[in-house]
Amino acid sequence: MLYLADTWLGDHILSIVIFLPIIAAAMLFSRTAWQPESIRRFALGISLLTLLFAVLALLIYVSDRPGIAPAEWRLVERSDWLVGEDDQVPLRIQYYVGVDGIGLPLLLLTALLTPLAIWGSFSGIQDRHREYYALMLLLHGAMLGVFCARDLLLFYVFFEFTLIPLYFLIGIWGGSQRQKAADMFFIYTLSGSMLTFAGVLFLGWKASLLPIGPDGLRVFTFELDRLYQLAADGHLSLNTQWWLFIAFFAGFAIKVPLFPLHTWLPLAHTEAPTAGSVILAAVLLKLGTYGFLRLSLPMLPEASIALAPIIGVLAVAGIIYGALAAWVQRDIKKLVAYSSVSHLGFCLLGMFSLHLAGLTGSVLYMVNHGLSTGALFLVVGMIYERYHTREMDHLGGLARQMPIMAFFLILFALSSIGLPGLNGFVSEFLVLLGTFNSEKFVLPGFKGPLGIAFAVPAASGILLGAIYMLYMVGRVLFGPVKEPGHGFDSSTGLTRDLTPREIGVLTPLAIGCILLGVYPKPAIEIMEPALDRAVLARMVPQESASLARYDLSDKHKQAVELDGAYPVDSHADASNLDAISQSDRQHRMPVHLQPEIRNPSTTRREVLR
Amino acid sequence: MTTATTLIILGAALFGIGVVGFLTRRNLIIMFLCTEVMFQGVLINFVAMGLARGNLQGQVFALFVLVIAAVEAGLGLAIVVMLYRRRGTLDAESWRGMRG
Amino acid sequence: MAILIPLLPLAGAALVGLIGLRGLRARSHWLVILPVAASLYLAVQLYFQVQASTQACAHGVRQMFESFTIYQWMLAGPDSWLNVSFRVDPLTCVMLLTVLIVSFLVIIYSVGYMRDHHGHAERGYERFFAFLAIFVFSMCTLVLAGNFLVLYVGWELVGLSSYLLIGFYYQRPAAAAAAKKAFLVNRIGDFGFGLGILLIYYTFGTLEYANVFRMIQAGVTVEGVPLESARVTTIALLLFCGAMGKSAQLPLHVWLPDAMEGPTPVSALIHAATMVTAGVYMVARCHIIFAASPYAMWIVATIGAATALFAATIALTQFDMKRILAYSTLSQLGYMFLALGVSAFDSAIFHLFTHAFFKALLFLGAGSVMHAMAGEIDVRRFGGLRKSMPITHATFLIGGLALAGFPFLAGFWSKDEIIHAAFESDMPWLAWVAVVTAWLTAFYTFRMIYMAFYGRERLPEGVEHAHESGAWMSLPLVILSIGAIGAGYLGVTIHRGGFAGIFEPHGAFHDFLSRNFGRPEVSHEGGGHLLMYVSSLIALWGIATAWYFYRRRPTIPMAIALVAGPVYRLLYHKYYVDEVYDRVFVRPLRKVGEICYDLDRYLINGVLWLITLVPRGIGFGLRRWQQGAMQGYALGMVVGLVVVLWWMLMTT
Amino acid sequence: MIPDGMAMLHTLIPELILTIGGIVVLLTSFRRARQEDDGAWKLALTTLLVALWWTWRRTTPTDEPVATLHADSLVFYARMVTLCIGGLIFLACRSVPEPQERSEFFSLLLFSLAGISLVTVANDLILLFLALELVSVPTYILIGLSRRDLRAQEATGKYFFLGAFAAAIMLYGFSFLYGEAGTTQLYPTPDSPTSIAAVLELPSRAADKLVVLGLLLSLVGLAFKLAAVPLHFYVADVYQGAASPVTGLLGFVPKFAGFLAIIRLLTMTGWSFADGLFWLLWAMAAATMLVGNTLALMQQNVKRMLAYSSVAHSGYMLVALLAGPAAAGAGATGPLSDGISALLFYIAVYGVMNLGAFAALTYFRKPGDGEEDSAETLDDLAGAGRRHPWASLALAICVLSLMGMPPTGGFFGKLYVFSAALSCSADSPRHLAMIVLVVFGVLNAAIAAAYYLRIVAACYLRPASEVSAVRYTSSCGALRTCLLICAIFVMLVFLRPSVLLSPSRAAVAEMTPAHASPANTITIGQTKE
Repeated sequence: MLYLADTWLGDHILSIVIFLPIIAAAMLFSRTAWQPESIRRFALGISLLTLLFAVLALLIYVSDRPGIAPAEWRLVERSDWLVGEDDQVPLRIQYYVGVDGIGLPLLLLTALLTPLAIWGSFSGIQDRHREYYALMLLLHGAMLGVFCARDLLLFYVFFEFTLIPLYFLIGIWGGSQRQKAADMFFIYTLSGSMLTFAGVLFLGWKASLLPIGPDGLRVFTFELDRLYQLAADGHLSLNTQWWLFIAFFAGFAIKVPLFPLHTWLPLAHTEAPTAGSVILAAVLLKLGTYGFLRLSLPMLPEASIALAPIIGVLAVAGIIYGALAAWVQRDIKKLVAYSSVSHLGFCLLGMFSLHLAGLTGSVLYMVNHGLSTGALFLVVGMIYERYHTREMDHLGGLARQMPIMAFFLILFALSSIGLPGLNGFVSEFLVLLGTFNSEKFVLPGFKGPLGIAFAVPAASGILLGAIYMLYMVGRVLFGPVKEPGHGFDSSTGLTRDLTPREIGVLTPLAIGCILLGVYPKPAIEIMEPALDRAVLARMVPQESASLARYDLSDKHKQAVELDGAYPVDSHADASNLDAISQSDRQHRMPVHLQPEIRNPSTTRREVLR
Repeated sequence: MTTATTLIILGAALFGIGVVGFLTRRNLIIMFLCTEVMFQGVLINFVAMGLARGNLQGQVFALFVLVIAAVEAGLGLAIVVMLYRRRGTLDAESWRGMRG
Repeated sequence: MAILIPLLPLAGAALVGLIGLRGLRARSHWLVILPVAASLYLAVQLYFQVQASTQACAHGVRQMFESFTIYQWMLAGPDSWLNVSFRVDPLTCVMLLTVLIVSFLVIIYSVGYMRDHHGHAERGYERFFAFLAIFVFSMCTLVLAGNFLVLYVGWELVGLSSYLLIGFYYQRPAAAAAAKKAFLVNRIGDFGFGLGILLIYYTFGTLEYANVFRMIQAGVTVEGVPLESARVTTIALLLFCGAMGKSAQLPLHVWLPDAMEGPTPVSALIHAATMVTAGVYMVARCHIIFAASPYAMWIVATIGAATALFAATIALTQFDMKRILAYSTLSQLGYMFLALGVSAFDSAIFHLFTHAFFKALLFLGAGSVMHAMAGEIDVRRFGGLRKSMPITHATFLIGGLALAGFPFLAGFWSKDEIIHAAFESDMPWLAWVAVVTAWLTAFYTFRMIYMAFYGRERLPEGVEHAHESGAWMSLPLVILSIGAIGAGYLGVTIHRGGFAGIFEPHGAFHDFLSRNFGRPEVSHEGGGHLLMYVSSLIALWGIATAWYFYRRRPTIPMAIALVAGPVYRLLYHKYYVDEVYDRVFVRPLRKVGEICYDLDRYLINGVLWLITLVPRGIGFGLRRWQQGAMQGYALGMVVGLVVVLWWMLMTT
Repeated sequence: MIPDGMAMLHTLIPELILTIGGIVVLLTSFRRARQEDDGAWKLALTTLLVALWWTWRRTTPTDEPVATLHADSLVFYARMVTLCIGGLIFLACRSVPEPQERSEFFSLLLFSLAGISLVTVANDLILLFLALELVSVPTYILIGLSRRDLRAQEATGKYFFLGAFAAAIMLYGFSFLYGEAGTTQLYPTPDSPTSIAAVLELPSRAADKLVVLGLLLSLVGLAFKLAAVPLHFYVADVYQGAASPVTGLLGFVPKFAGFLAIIRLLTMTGWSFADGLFWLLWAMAAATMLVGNTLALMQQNVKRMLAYSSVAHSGYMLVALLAGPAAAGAGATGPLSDGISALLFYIAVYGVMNLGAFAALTYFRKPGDGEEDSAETLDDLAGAGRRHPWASLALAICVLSLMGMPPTGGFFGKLYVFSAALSCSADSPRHLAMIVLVVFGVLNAAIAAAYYLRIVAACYLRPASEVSAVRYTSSCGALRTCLLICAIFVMLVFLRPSVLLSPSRAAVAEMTPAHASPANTITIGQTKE
């Protein structure tokens, strides 16, 4: 893989990942003569190819050249998009992509889920195949682009563009109220993101006022790293940050969706076709959380910290509110949709705890929610294709009719309610841990904005989540068999229980759920440096100790890793604290005692270069 | 009061009369004539200004305006004829087919 | 080696899931029996190792029972990982052995039980065994856990197994509802438990048992600040919330009786012998935390005692054999918490150990009866089975005697210890509660036995004749009854000499556990022996009363029920707790959910609608200017012009 | 000094080509036109291409002093954009006029386009006025020629009467400007330093009520051309009445001319607006955006909707205008801070996307009264996406571009306009006002999305019904080419914004916040007093 990294492929892998689906979509749209069968195969093939390249990107990422700090952007590719020659301030809007530990997991999630969503729609979509699969691929490319963008404008372009394909997906292939849902989705989210647009422009202009480099060159650019530096160098007053935060909040909070801006979501989910719901829940909502994480936090640190309690309150309210509202739904899909509101509350809570565990949990939550909720929507879609209803009143005892489906539904429901051993637990626990400990342990000299008061009500989500999920599982799977009058529909070649294709769609998700639940360490190890350096380090007013940690000698690092065992005798003399593990002491050690802290100024420059 | 001032006031009056006439009369021809009156008011204003400034550019401008007014008169009358043929009336209120 | 103990059953479950569904269906039990047997073997090996090191330790070798990390799991902070770690010490060993022995026997029993009279496997046979294997895995994880996080994992996973197994007959609405209830009530407890764990991390910066306990003993927090007692009490009470849920203590006891909707082997294994004792195990495991907070101890003891009495009174009036046993389980768990609350941790574990045998035995016996009665379990519908089911009768009787505290059987020793410890503590009134409960226990146990096994033979409709169960079922009964008789002797020291001095209520069992709990300075002087006599008498008195009521004068219970009508109804309806919960918690909460949804639809969407109304309203208003009249437009233009000019001339 | 007539004519060659070509085309109408004969169209288009070629060569000698004409880069930009979009208009309009009226129609179109170029060239009020009339008079007739039905005639009547009314207002303003300055020359030249700009430079005179009155009346009169509040009332009726391709033309030609004229006039004030003027323009911009969007929100007729949206787009462009040229605000020297350049960028993109939308409407035919007609209401478009995927795609691209969504040129238009507004007058108290205006603008863009989306929804989300227009399509190849070019251009501007950004920046490179530098404005033979 190291070899690959230096080839043409290594240099352009992200562009391939982003544009392969987009170009394929254009090709597909123009193939008017193709039969549905070949269209499906083409779309699936392209999305799988994209997945292949994404995995390749992962492999190159993890084996990237030595000497690059673990938090740096990698697989970087840049070229000029719009360059204006100007005497004083050159304009530079770039096509600038790259991934770091935050974007990569989400990139992979997107690359994994879209093929499954496409594969899963083989039987559900019986109309206008060409347009459908072309739009799916288009959406695919745009979503991948968001997670790769290193230029704020590029980010925004992809972010905004995702609205268009999804609008059509909901509006054309949706349920009975599809047009209303599509309109509401589009206008609601657009209204928010237009304000974000204003914020983006303002930041770009602010950056252009700022001389960079020794020669005092000013560049009008939306490059993220430059924009991060604005706040770091104190060019954004708290007041300005506030307003910018609100502008970003408008776009991202609606997308997330954060209570009370969530009402578009249940409608959009209910009306969207299965694949649309899957993509919406699994990836598109993450654009909002990713936006907060990538833009709001590091660019507007002071405002983020100042406003975090408000976000925390809204997130907690969303957790409880979403769960309670989910409980009273009759439509399974709506129930799952409200559960998303609840889950995404956790995600934001962890993020704004500004505790490393909370942040890690938050990013993991994005991935996990994508897997389990995406899968739940797929399962619901499979039920719907058979019975043409999602009303729990009309269904019951399906475990008898569809044991394999029941297995998957229970598995994903359990994953969703955070059963240990499945993925949901890890992220939920980390989020709660981070929130709980937000006030302490973040970094020396820095206290997180949340705390116990937020964690305790949020933890009730554990209980409430179980209530509505088990309620749904009980209604649908258990009890005497109850089917709608017309029985199950086999006209599209479906069997009573899941077909091998459908099992094939769900199995990767199930494996993902279990793997990330049992052994999330590789994922965490990819995320952690990025979260620490790209987000946390920028939040801290002074030089962060965490920057220094990466300079620990390998030997020392090994020691830290190996100290998992606690050779402690519970009967030994209680006052003897020596046996407490080294890592605990490490943890509590004041910054200035930690070994080999770099000169702060050089560190800062390197991070922000 | 100088001549120029008088003329300016006259121009303004003519302009005002044209505006009021345009707003109040419903006959298309009279409305059109009112725009002509407005043009004449402007024209007089140009002449008055030229007088005040002591150069001829105002008068030159006035001549151009006259020409344009003539062009508009031709065009306007053609349009009025067209409209009259269609509706058989010169009432401006009869042309309210599109609204909202 | 310890890792394999949970993993083997898990592998068995996975195998059943993968290949059991095809072909192997009726023989899929082997895929579970063999791994569990192997795990049992490993557990025994482990026991010997621990035993050896305990002795080594006793001889001054500083070799420890340590947690060992299996892998790093989650990132809790910069460079600090939460690990998956196990810990093997005497307490673990006791629990492991208890769990695995009972599991092993119950699984064997299930092979016979989960078949119809023709020996054909029931529907879902392989599923049942897979779930059992998952349970064994979860329970082993729970007891082997080396830190609170893994404990929580096991804790939740046993909850899941319980959910799956209670809901095994998912087509019965009652079973599905009971499964859901069990899981949710447990989650209420877990909510507290989870918060407790978070608070532990918050306070101590670690979740490893050893570090936490050490810091508590040292009285410092992770910042090096002295630990406040309020903090410890909070932690202890939050943890105890989890225990209340899992071990069905007041007021979270409601799920356990309903859980009897599951197959009887499940009730025996999970809801009597093992899973429900996890709470006891956890409090014992965290005894250092609890011991640091007298207030928490007081709560634990009080709730234990209250549950013991409360459940026993309900058991008096029930007719469903499994429910009677379920309330009895509640009651016995109450005893255990009582013991924990008065610092008799080893006694609690001892009672847990003996209780596992005789209660599993009773449940399996009830299952045997149920199997013979074609699923009928109401003791009013049958009776006099003594003749037709001799093995079941004999073993059930042994179990009943052990439960009732009949002298020299397992329950006698352990219960006696608890009562003794309670008398010794500073809350002796708890002991009186325990004594009363002991009497009630003997009474309702024999009420059930007399109704089911004695008297004229009665059979429910549709059952031609009662028949004894097959070898798969009988063998575990016999083995368990041996345990029910003999398990108690592990906890007593037998002296040669006069009767009064023969039995010393502190034996090998306690010695073994002393590595965990230390040696209590409880005196076992005369008071202890006196108590033995008293409690023997009480047990006999209870049995005799039952005999008198249900054998000699069967009209008396009726009369009492009539006389004490309201009280009887209160007991019969289990103090109306379910109803109260439904009215006080469930329905209001659901109402709140509906309000939330309505808020969504009407308030939030209404506000949005109002917002969209703004541009539409403006547009509507502006349309009045667009009437199509040329002169109207001209007027508009002039008005606009005048406004502009006026404003301009005003401002300049 | 003797005016060098030849040099003056040299400067005006593109306009001359257009007008002479127009006259020639007009003369061909004396030949009896046959049904299939569209020699007039070909001849007119050839004329246009020749003018384009000439402009592209950029042969105007700027070193020689000529007449009261501008020859700066803005002229070049205006000509190029006019001629390019004019070419697209020609493509769209090919089948619009009756066969016997083709010569008149296309020659008038050429005159109108020539008028736009002349507006920028003019350095004299008289010439400016004549140029503006040259733009508008042909458009009055074009509407009438485009269709035979009642609505077209009504539109002609309204447009003409109100246009004359507005022209009188504007002219009245001109007369005050002349009166105060004593000259009709706009900018000073080396030979004749007296100019209106020079007068406005004097603080004492700039505050003079009559000067302000003149400026205001001129601006308000020009607002009619922009379709800006408060002179926007006619827009929907006129747009609805004209045939769709002509409506597309109306969205661009008068607007462009109006904005060019306003740029020339406001440059005289030096872009350092007095408070009153600033707030006036501010309020005009805000009101124009709001009125256009909210009225469009109420429409079911796509043409009326697009008409009101045209008002709204004028509002966005007014925001850019308010931002002014790059150096207008202190510290605002960023590359995207140039309001005028943003305006020029925006209007070019707007012209194309608007024309594309109307071309798509023309493409879908429905049976009208007597003859078939282009699609007009939302119902007419129902199901178009399914029947005609490519045309609908082009329509969708244009509409999304109007909405300002990526990946279209409209996105960059909004980007440029709003960033210019944000970055102007950074340190002055007006900065906050500009930020508020931008926020107001983006909120308006969200409102706009609601109605634009209805067009897209009608095409794609609704099934074809009996009343849909989608059963027939226009057979005009030129129209299809126009549609194709519009859609591709809109996408191209997104992918390579510099194709338009660089010219629009170059167009204002010579514009300084003070007064046009003498080097660029060449005048000779100014009549001495």
